[in-house]
Amino acid sequence: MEREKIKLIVEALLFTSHEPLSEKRLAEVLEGIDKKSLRNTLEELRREYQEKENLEIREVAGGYQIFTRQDYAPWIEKLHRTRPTRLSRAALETLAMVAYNQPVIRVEIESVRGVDTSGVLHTLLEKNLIKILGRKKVIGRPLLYGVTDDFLKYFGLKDINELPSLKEIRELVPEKEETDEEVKESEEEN
Amino acid sequence: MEREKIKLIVEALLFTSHEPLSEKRLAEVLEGIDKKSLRNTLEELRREYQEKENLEIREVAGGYQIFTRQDYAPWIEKLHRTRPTRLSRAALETLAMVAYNQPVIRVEIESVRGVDTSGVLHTLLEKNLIKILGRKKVIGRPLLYGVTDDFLKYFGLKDINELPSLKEIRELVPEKEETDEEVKESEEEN
Amino acid sequence: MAYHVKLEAYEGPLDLLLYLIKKEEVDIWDIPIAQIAGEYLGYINMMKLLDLDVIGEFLVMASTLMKIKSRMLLPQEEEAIEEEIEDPRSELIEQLLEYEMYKERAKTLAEKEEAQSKLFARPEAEIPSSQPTFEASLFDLLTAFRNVLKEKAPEIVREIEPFKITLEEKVEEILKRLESKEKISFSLLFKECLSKGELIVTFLALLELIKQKRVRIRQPKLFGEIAVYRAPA
Repeated sequence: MEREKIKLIVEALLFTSHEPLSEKRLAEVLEGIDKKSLRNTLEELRREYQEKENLEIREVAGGYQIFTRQDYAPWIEKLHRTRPTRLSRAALETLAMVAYNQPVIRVEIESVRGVDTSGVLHTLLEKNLIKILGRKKVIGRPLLYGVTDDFLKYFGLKDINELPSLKEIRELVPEKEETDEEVKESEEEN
Repeated sequence: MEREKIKLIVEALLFTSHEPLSEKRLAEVLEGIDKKSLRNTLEELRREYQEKENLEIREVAGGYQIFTRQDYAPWIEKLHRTRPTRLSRAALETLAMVAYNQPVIRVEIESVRGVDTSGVLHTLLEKNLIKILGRKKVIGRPLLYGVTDDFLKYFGLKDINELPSLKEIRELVPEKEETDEEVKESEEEN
Repeated sequence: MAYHVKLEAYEGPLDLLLYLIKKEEVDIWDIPIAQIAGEYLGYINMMKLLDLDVIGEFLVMASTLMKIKSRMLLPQEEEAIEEEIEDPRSELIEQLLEYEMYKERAKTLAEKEEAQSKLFARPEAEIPSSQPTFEASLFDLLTAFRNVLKEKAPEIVREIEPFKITLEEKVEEILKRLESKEKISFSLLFKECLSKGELIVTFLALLELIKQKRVRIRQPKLFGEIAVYRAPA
């Protein structure tokens, strides 16, 4: 198949998909395509979309997906009459614990957060942002938790390694009233 | 608003909608736009899409909608066909019954679910999520079912003992409406 | 029903402690325990006055603070002879720093959430399929039902049930109720059940109706309370 045709097919596939499509998945549909030319096509397509003002192709959860750009959110929200909902702070803190320490058990999370988290864990399981990975081989065989693909999709992450390390966080989020010494000192510790 | 911008917004709106958008609806979203310029924009956008080989804008049921072109249907159908299927609720429920009570016979499942499950059992057998373990030594010698290794894989479990017990699930279930509280509307947070 | 007052600082004992440390502008590495413990107890008293029921974990922290305070008051020289004494505060400091780190991480997640929530993808097409599919995991199913069973205390049921409601009757009842109303909340549907038997029948009736595509289950508020809707004709 010629290159141009492949690109058109890939675009049509991305266009109709409500979830990220991995290279593997695309290769399955485009039987017999070699990996390299598929990747080149995706790169080309992505560059073309970079020129667009309203749409873009992003890599999320190990796949490619077309999204509208940020600036267009107000109109789209208006069309669908949706109001953005946000996770609570407790949910975000627990998610951070799970994402950075997976597989992790409940008591580990609670030892850091200092509060009972069963309610939050339940909520996160229900939203399919975390999942049960199995059991830890210690007394009581507690359940082990980890994050899901939906977690990556929800936060728009390519993969788990895209989560910023603590150092990056410090650079990214200069805290307003946080005392300077505090930050410096904990950096020294690292 | 300038014409080019309107066109970009309309395209973004059409992209995020899986049903035809009427001029009226679009005008509501693009508050204050006059009908004539909206129609012109739509006409222009449609002409632009006519140049595309893989996508087109069609007027359907009194509205506009983006479609992939006919020639691309085989690939799109293939994408959907090969889409990992989710289990139906009935299947999940039956699976839960089998997993937590194995070895189990059909009438036991039906006594809980209250509906005929032969179809579901058949599907699950076909998908290799359950298997026949043998026959129960009672009158009629009914078949005994249990879950398979594929079942464990599907749910990411190492072995059957990793399934959360009902007690654990109960622990994870928060009291009252706690779940709702975990999610705050963004406005509240700001 | 107790009303919930949720102040930022009250989300947990560590939150409150960090809040006080920042408010008093003290050094996290050299917390003036007596002062902070005093402030902390002041807040707990206030929470008691407000009749907040989340006090347990806060009390644990208060007692930790008091313990540290008393250990700090001990004459240190004697102990120091035996071994390098550890600052009684160090464990707490470690915990606070670790918690703060996760708070930062949570903050970056919140930023990513914010950014991602402004991006819209193609919606899921309604592909006609022979078998209805549901976005539910095994866990979802079990918890939903678990919730239902839990809310009703089993004592209500005795061996003799005054009346038995069949699946068909329940199906009819739900449909009838949806004639006059657009939706019923999932939990309400179960609150009105008189017995455990009826709960189970209600649950099954709901599953049956979903299977037959006669009702739809939706969460109008994302992740919120589930509602049962009449399926469009």
